Amino acid sequence: MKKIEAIIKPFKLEEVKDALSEIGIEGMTVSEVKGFGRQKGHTEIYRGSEYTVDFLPKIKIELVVADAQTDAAVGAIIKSAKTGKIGDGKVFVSSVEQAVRIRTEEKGESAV
Amino acid sequence: MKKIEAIIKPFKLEEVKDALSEIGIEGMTVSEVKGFGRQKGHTEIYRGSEYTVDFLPKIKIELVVADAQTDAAVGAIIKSAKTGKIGDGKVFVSSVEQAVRIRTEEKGESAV
Amino acid sequence: MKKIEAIIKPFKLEEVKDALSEIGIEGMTVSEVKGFGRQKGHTEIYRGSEYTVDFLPKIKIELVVADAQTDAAVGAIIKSAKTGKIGDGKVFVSSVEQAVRIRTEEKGESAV
Amino acid sequence: MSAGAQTATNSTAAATNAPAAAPALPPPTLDQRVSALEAYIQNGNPSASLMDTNGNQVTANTPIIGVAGPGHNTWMMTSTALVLFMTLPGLALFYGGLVRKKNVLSVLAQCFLITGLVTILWWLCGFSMAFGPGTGKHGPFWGDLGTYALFKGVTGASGGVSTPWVSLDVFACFQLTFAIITPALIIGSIAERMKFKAIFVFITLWMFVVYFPLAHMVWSGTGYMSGAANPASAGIKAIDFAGGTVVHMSSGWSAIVLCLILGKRIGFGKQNFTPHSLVATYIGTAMLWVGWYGFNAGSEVGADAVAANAFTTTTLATAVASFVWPMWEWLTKGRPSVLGFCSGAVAGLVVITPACGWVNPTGAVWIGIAAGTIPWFMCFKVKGWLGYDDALDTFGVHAIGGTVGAIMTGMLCDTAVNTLIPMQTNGVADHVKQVIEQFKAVGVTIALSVIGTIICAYITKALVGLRSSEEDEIQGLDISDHGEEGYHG
Amino acid sequence: MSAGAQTATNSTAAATNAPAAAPALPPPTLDQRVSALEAYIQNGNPSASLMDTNGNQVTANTPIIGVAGPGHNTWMMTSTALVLFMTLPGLALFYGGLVRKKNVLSVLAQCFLITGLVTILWWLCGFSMAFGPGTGKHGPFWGDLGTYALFKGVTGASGGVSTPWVSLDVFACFQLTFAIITPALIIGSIAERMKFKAIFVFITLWMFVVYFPLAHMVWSGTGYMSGAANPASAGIKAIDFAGGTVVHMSSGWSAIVLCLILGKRIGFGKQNFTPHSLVATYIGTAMLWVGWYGFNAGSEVGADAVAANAFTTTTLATAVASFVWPMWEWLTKGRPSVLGFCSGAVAGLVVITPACGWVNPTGAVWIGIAAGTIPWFMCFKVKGWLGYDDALDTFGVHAIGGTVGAIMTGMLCDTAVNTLIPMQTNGVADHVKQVIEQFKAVGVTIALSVIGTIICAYITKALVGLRSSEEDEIQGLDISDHGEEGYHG
Amino acid sequence: MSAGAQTATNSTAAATNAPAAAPALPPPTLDQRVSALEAYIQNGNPSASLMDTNGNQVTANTPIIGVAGPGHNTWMMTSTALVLFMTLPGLALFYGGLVRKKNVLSVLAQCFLITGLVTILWWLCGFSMAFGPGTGKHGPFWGDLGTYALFKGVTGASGGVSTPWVSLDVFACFQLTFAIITPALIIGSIAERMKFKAIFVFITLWMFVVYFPLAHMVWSGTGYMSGAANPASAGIKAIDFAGGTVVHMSSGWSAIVLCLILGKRIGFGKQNFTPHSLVATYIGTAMLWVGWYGFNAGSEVGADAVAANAFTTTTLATAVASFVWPMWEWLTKGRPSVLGFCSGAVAGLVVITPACGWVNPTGAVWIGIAAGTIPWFMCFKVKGWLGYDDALDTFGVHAIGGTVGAIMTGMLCDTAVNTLIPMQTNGVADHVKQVIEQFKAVGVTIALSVIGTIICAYITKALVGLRSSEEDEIQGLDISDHGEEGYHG
Ligand SMILES: Nc1ncnc2c1ncn2[C@@H]1O[C@H](COP(=O)(O)OP(=O)(O)O)[C@@H](O)[C@H]1O
Ligand SMILES: Nc1ncnc2c1ncn2[C@@H]1O[C@H](COP(=O)(O)OP(=O)(O)O)[C@@H](O)[C@H]1O
Ligand SMILES: Nc1ncnc2c1ncn2[C@@H]1O[C@H](COP(=O)(O)OP(=O)(O)O)[C@@H](O)[C@H]1O
Repeated sequence: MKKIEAIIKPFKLEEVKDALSEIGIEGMTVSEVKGFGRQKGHTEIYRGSEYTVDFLPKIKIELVVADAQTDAAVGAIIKSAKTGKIGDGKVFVSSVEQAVRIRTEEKGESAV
Repeated sequence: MKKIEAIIKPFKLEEVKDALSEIGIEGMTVSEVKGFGRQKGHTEIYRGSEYTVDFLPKIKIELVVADAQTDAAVGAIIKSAKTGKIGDGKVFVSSVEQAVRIRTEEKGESAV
Repeated sequence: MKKIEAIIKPFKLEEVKDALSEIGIEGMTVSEVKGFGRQKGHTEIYRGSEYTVDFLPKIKIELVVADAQTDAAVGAIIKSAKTGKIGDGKVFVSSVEQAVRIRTEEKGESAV
Repeated sequence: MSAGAQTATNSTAAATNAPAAAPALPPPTLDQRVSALEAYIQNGNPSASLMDTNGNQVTANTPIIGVAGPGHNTWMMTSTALVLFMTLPGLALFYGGLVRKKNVLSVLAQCFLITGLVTILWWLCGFSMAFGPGTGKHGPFWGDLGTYALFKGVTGASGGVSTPWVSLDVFACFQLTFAIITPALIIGSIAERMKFKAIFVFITLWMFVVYFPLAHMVWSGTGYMSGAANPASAGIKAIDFAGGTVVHMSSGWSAIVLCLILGKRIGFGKQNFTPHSLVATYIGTAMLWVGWYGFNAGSEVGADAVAANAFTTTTLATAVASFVWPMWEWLTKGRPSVLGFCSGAVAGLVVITPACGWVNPTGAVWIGIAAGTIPWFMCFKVKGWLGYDDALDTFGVHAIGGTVGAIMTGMLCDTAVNTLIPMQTNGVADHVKQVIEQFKAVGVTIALSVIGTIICAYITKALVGLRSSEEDEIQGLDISDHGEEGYHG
Repeated sequence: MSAGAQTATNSTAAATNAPAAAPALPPPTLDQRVSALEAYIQNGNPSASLMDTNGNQVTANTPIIGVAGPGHNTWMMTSTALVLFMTLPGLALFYGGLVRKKNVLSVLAQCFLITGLVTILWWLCGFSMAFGPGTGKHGPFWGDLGTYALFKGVTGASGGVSTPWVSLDVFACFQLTFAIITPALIIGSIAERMKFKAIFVFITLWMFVVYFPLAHMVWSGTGYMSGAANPASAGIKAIDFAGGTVVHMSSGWSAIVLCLILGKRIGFGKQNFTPHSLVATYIGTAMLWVGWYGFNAGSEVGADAVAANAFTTTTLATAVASFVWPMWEWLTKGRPSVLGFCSGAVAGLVVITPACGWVNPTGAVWIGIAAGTIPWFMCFKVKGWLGYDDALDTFGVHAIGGTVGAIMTGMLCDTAVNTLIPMQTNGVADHVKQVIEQFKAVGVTIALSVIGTIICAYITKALVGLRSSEEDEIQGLDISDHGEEGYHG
Repeated sequence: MSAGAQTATNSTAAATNAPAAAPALPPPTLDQRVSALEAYIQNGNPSASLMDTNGNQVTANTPIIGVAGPGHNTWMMTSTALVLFMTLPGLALFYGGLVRKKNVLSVLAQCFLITGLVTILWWLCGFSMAFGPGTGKHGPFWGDLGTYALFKGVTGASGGVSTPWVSLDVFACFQLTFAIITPALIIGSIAERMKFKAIFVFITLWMFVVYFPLAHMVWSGTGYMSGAANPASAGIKAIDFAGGTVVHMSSGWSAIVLCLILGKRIGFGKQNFTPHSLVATYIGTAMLWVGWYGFNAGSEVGADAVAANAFTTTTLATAVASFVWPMWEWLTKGRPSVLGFCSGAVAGLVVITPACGWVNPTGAVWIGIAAGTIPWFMCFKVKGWLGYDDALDTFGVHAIGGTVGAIMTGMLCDTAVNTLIPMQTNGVADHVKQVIEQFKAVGVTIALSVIGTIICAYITKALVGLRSSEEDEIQGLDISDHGEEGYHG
C-alpha cells in the first residue's frame, strides 16, 4: 500500500475529492495546514507594525491506497488541483506497511 | 522504528491515550482532522441552501515506536478506539528511518 | 527523498523557518498539533471541575528534501528549536518514494 | 413600591370609570392640577388631591390623569429593552460559552424558542393569568382569563393607581421579559442532552403550572404572598422586589429537579467538559449585569428614589460578589479565574434581586459577600459531594442564590429605603417576623417548583420523551437538532 | 404622531421668532404655565394655550417653551444610541457572521465606513436636504441646502411645534442613525465580492439620489408621500411610522438591483458558503432587536402612548415572527434552525417597522405571522427558483418584508392607536383607501430605488469598477482590501 | 454645566437643613410651585424662586424639592449603565481582541478585577475623597473621609443645588463607573506581561495617589482645577467636561510610565503579535462608542440642552475621526484597515471627551479631524521611532488624545453652547486665556500621573514584583495566572 499526501489550495478541495471519488477512492483524511514555499505571502499592518505572512493556508489530503491505485490517484489529484499558478502544491508518495480498519480489524488493502 | 498513524473518533481520544499509557507509551502527537469515508455525513441547511457535509471530525494520533512495541501499540489502539459502528477509523503503520530528541540530540529508539 | 517531520514548541517556529531558509530549503508545510510526552501539563479548574491538560500545543513541520540535504536540514532544525527544556520535541525522518509539483507536474527532487 | 405594588389590577377600571363619572364633577382647580404634576415628579398618585377624605373623587380629572409620564415611561421602555437584552443575547452567550462547541447553537436556539413561545402565551392569556385581578377563592393564586387575554385593554394609557405613570402595555412588555428569562434559566441545568421538542413541551406546561401562578401570588394586588402590593390580605406577607422567588428560585429549583429526572450527560466525570468559549461567557455576564439594571431598578415601575436605591444596591452587591468569588478560588486553588469573576457577578445579581429595593448600600455589601461565598461553596464543594450533573450550575447559583436572597431581604430590609415593608422593620423583633414570612414564601416557592416540575417533566416524557438519543448527544445537538454548526472554517 | 410628524421644518423659526415678539406681549398666566407643563406630560404643544382662536400668540412664552423636556429628550438620546447600536455592532455582526471567515472584516469595515461617510454627508447637507423645509415645486421631493447645512441652527433647543420636547440636535442625530443603517443594509446583497472603493463611491452617490429625497418625501412636513406630517398637501397620503419605505424597501430593492449588476460570487452553487459564525449572527440579531426599540418607539420622537404602542407591537410581531419562521423549517425540513430564529426575528422587525405606531397588538400578531411566512418563502423557495445570488438575503427580508409591511399597515391601522391616520380608518372602505395610498408609496419607492441604483451603479463602474479581482475574491477581501485577518492563532 | 458643576458637596446639607428650617416658613405659593416644576424641565434650581435677593429662603419647600426628577434620573441611570457597559464588556473586548489568544482571559480578568476592587474602594472612602467637600488647605486637592464614607447619606434623594434632579446615589454610581474605566485603560500598555497580583496592588495604590485627588481637583466644587464647578476660587480655571484630564490623560500618561518601567514583551519586534480577534475588537469599539454617550452626555447630570449638545458633538467627532484615521492608512499604506476604523473612533471619543459640552458641532468636526490624525501619527510613526512597547496603544490614543482634547477645548469652546466657560470666550484673546488655563491643567495632570505612577510602581515591585516569569509569559497569562483557556475545541 502507498500513502499519498497532497498539499493543495483550499478552494480546490471539493474538486479533488470528486476526482478521487470518480476513480473509486472512498476514504481520505484532510487537515488544515499552512504552507511555506515560492508563492509569496502578503503583508499585514496592525497600527504601524508590519508583519509578513508567508505561511499560507493550504489543505493536506492524506490517503492510503492499494499499490495498483497509486498512479491513478496521483493523476486525479494533480489534474483536479492544478490552476497553473504558483502555490498549487505537491503530492508525495511513500510506502505503508500495514493498514487496519478499527471497526472490523480487517488488515491490508481491504482495510483502506 | 515504526510510525503508527491512527484516525479515530474524537470522543475516543482519552481512552486511546490511556490504553497506550498502560502499555508504556509515553509520547504521541495528536491533531484534528476531517475524515471522508463510508460513514455518511449529514445535511446542513442555511436559508434554503443545502450542503452535504461529508467530511466528519476525526482525531489523528501519530506515534513513533520501537519496532518491538508496534504490535502492542496497534492492538491497544484498536481495542480502545472500537465502537463497532461505521467510522471508527484506521490504523496505518509505516517505517521511520531516524528519530532525534531535540533537547538531548539522542537518536534512534531512545529518542521516542 | 526524505520526509522530515519535526514536532517543536510553537514559539520556535520563526527561528526554525529562518534556519531552514538559510540552508536553502524553500518549502515546508506546518500544522498545529497537540503533543503528549514527558513535559507535564497543567490543571484547569472550571467551577470546581478539575481537568488535567496533558496535550500541549506544538507545531509540526513537514518537509520533503533531497537525500543529500537531509542531515543539514535535521541539524538546522535541532539547533534552532532547542531550548534545552523538556518538551522541545522530536525530529523523525522517513523515506519518500515520489514527489510531484502539481503546477508543473515535475517529479522527484526537482519538485521539492 | 416593590414590583408587587405595580400590579395593574384595577387600572382599566380606573382609566375608564373616571371619565364616565367626570361630567358631573366640577373641573379641577389650578392647585389640583399642580399637585398632579408634582405627583409625576414624585411617582405618586395624581388623583390623590382629587379625592375627599373618604376617597371619593370630588373634581374632574386633570388633563394628565391616565396619561403615562415621559420620564417614568422612558425608564420602563429602557428597562424592558434591557431585560430582553439579558436573555438575548446575554444569557444565551453566558450559557452558550459554557457548553461544548458542538452544543452552542442548541443553547442559543432554546433561548430564542422560549422568547417566542412565552411571548405568544403571554399575549394569549399569560399576562391575564399573572396580573389579572383574580377574584374569589382562587384569587390569591391565579388571575383570570378575561381581563387582559389577547392584550384586551392593554394600551398606552397609564396602568392605573399603583403604576400611575407608566403605560399599561409597556408594563405588560416589561413583565413579559421576566416571563421569558425565567424558563430560559432552567436550560442551564439540562444543557447538552435534552431534546429540543421536549424543551418546547416542558416549558409550555411549566409556564402554566409554575410561572403564571407564582407571579400572581408574589406580585399581584390580590396575591397570596404579595406583602407589598396586597398588604391587607396577603396570606404570607413576604417581600420580593424583583423576583428572587418568582424568577430565580422557581427556575433554580425546577432546574435541579429536571436535571435529576433527566440524568447525567454521557461522559460526565470522565470526559473533558471545558467551556468552549469563556470569552462568550464573559460578554454574556457583562450583558446580564447591564441588563439587570432594568430588571432590578425597573421593578419599581418608575424612576424614583427607590429605583435609584435598587440601582445602587445592584451595583454594590454585584461588584462585591464578583470580587469575593475569585478570592475564594485564589485562596483555595491558587488562582482567581475568569469564570470565577463571572460566576460571582451573576451570583451577586441573583442574591440582590429580591432585596434591591428594600436594603440600603451597606446591606448590599453584606449581600455581595454572601453571594460570592455561598453559591461558590455550592459549586466548588457541595456539587462534587452530591455528584449531580447541573451542567451550568443553575441550581448552585439561582436556586441557592435566590433562596439566600429571599431570606437576607428579610434580615436587612430598611424602612428608610422603602416604606412598604410589611413588618415595618425597626428592630430585631420586626426583622425576625419579616424573616419568618420570607421563609414561608421560600417554602411555598420550593414546593410549587418541585412538584410542578415533576408533573410537567413526566407529562413531557410521556408525550415526546426527554433525552436526545445517545448518538445525537455524542455528535452534538447543533447538528442533530438544528442541522447547523456554530462556527465554520 | 408618526416619524413624519416630527419634521422640524419650522423649528428654528419658532424658537427665534417667539422671543423677538415677546416683549410686546403680556406675561403668561399661571394657568397657561400649568398648561404648558401638562403639555410636557402629554407630549403636546406647549404653545397651544398661548394662542387665540386664530392661532395668534396672545401672551409671552412660558419659561419652558423652546426647552427640550427631560423625559422625552432622554428617550430620544437613548433611542439614538440604540439605533447606532443596531449598525455598530448589531448589523455588522449579523452580516459578518453569515459570510465566510475570509470576508468577515470586509463586512465590518464596510459598515464602519458607511457610518463615518454618511455622518459627514449628513452634517454637510444631508440633514438639510432631508428635513429642511423645501419650498417651491421641488418642495415635496427635496429639502434645501440652506436651512441646516453644516448643522447651522441645530442646537439643544427644542425642535419646534411638531417635536416640541426634543432637542433639534438630538433629532438630527436620531435621523442620522437611520441614514446610516439604510445603506449598510445594502451590503448584505453584495457581500464577498464588491470592492471597497466601489462601495465608497456607490454609497456616496446613492445617498443623494435615493435616500435624502425619499426621507424628505416620506417624513418631512412638506413631503410628497407624507400622509401624517403633511396631511393637507401630500400627493400620496401614505403612512410609514419608522421606515418601511425609506429604510427597508429602499435598501432592499436597491440591493437586488446592485446584486444583479454585480453578478454571482465565484463558486456560487458549487462551493460551500456556510456562515462562518452563527454565534456572531445570533448576537447581531439580538442587538438588532434591542436596538430596534429605539428605531420604532423612538420614531414617535417622545415617550408617549404612541411610543408605548410602538414598543409593544414591535415586541409582539418580532417574537411571533421569530417563532413562525423556524416552525416552517421544522415542518418542511425536519429541523428548526438558529438561523431560522434569527431570520424570523429580523423579518418581524422589518415588517412591523412601518406599522408599529399605527396598529394595535392584535394587528402586530398578524404582522408577525406574515413576517415569519412570506420572507421565509422567498428565501427558501423563490430565491432558489430564480437563482440570483443575494448573499445575505437583503432582498428576501428587507425588500419583500418592507413591502409587505407597507401594505399591511394600511390594512391594519387603528385610529384608537393613533389619530393621525389620513383615511381615518373606521371601516373596510377607509382601509381600502388607505391601502391604495400605501400601494402608491410602494410603487414610487421601488421606482426610485431601482432607477437610482442603476444610475449610481453604472457611474461607479465607470469611475472605479465594481468587482474585486478574481484573485482577491478567492483569497478573501479581508486580506486584499484591508490587509488583515479576522482571527489569528 | 460641566461634570464639575454637579459636585454634590453641599447636597446633604441642603437636603437636611431645609426641612429643619421649614416649620417657621410660610407654605410656598402656587407660583413658586409652578416655578419649581418649570425648573425640572429646565434642569434648573427649584429652590431659586423660594429665595429673597440675599439668598435666604422665605417660604417652605415645595413638595418636589429634594426629589429626583424622573426624566433626569432616568437619563443618569441609563448613562451609568452605559458607562459600565464601556468597561464590561466594551473595553475588555476591545483590548482582549488585540492581544494574542493565550492572553485574552488575562485582559478580561484584569478588567473585572478592577471593577470589583474600585467599587469597594469607592464605597469605602473613594467617593468621599473625590466628591466630599474638602475643607482647609487640602480642600482644593482632596475631599474628606467623613462625608460619604461607606455611602453614608448617599440615598435616592436629590444630590443638592448643583445636581437638583438626580439622586445622589445614582450620581455616586455614575462617577463610580468613571473610576472603574480609568485604571482599566492602563491595562492596554502593560498587557501580556504584568502579573495579576501586581496589577491588584498597583491599581489599589494608584487610585489613592492619582485618581481620587485628580477627580477632586477637576470636578469637585472646591477643586483646584475646577473652572466650571468652582469658578470663584479654583487655582487653575480649566474646563474638562467629561474627563479628558481625569480619565484619559491620567490613564494614558500613567500607562506609558508603567510600560517603560515594566519593559518590553518577550519577542517584541521579532515575533508576530497580531491581534487574535479583530472581530472582538470591533464589537468592543462599537460598545465603547454607544456607552460613551452615557459618559459624555451623562456628564451634564441631566437631560438638558447641554447634554443634547454633548451627545451631538460626540457623534460628529467620533464619526469623523473613524473616517479620517483609515484614510491616512489608505494614503500611506494602500489599504484602510478595520483596526484603523476602530482606532479612529476611539481616538475621536477620547479627544471630544473634555470638549463635548463646550464646543459646537463645527468644533466637533475639527476635533474629529485632529483625533483621526494626531494619534494615528503617534501609533504609525512616533511609536516606531521611539521603540517603546505600549502594547495596545494607551499612550498614543489616550494620553496624546486626552492632551489634544484638553487644549482644543480651550480653543473651540463656545459660550452659545455653555455659559459656564470661565473665560467667557468671545474672541481670540479670551480663547488664548482659556487655552493657557488648559495648558496649566495639562501640566498638573501629567506631573501627578507620572510621579504618582513611579511611586506606585516601585512600591508594587518591592511588595510583589511586577512581571510574570518568562515561562509564564511564553505560555500565556491565561493558563499561568488564571488556569483557564479562552477558547476550547
Ligand atoms: N519541500 C517541501 N516539503 C513539504 N511541503 C512543501 C515543500 N515545498 C512546498 N511545500 C508545500 O507546497 C506548497 C506550495 O509550494 P510553492 O513552492 O508555494 O508552490 P509550487 O508548488 O507551485 O511550486 C507550500 O505552501 C507548502 O505547503
Ligand atoms: N484510504 C484512506 N486513507 C486515509 N484515511 C482514510 C481512508 N479511508 C478512511 N480513512 C479515514 O478513516 C475514517 C473512517 O473511515 P470510514 O470509511 O468512514 O469508516 P470505517 O473505518 O468504519 O470503515 C474516515 O473518516 C477517514 O478519516
Ligand atoms: N513517540 C512519539 N511519537 C510521536 N510524537 C512524540 C513521541 N514522543 C514525543 N512526541 C512529541 O514530542 C513532544 C515533546 O515530547 P516530550 O516527551 O514532552 O519532551 P522531550 O522531547 O523534551 O523529551 C510531545 O509533546 C509530542 O508531541
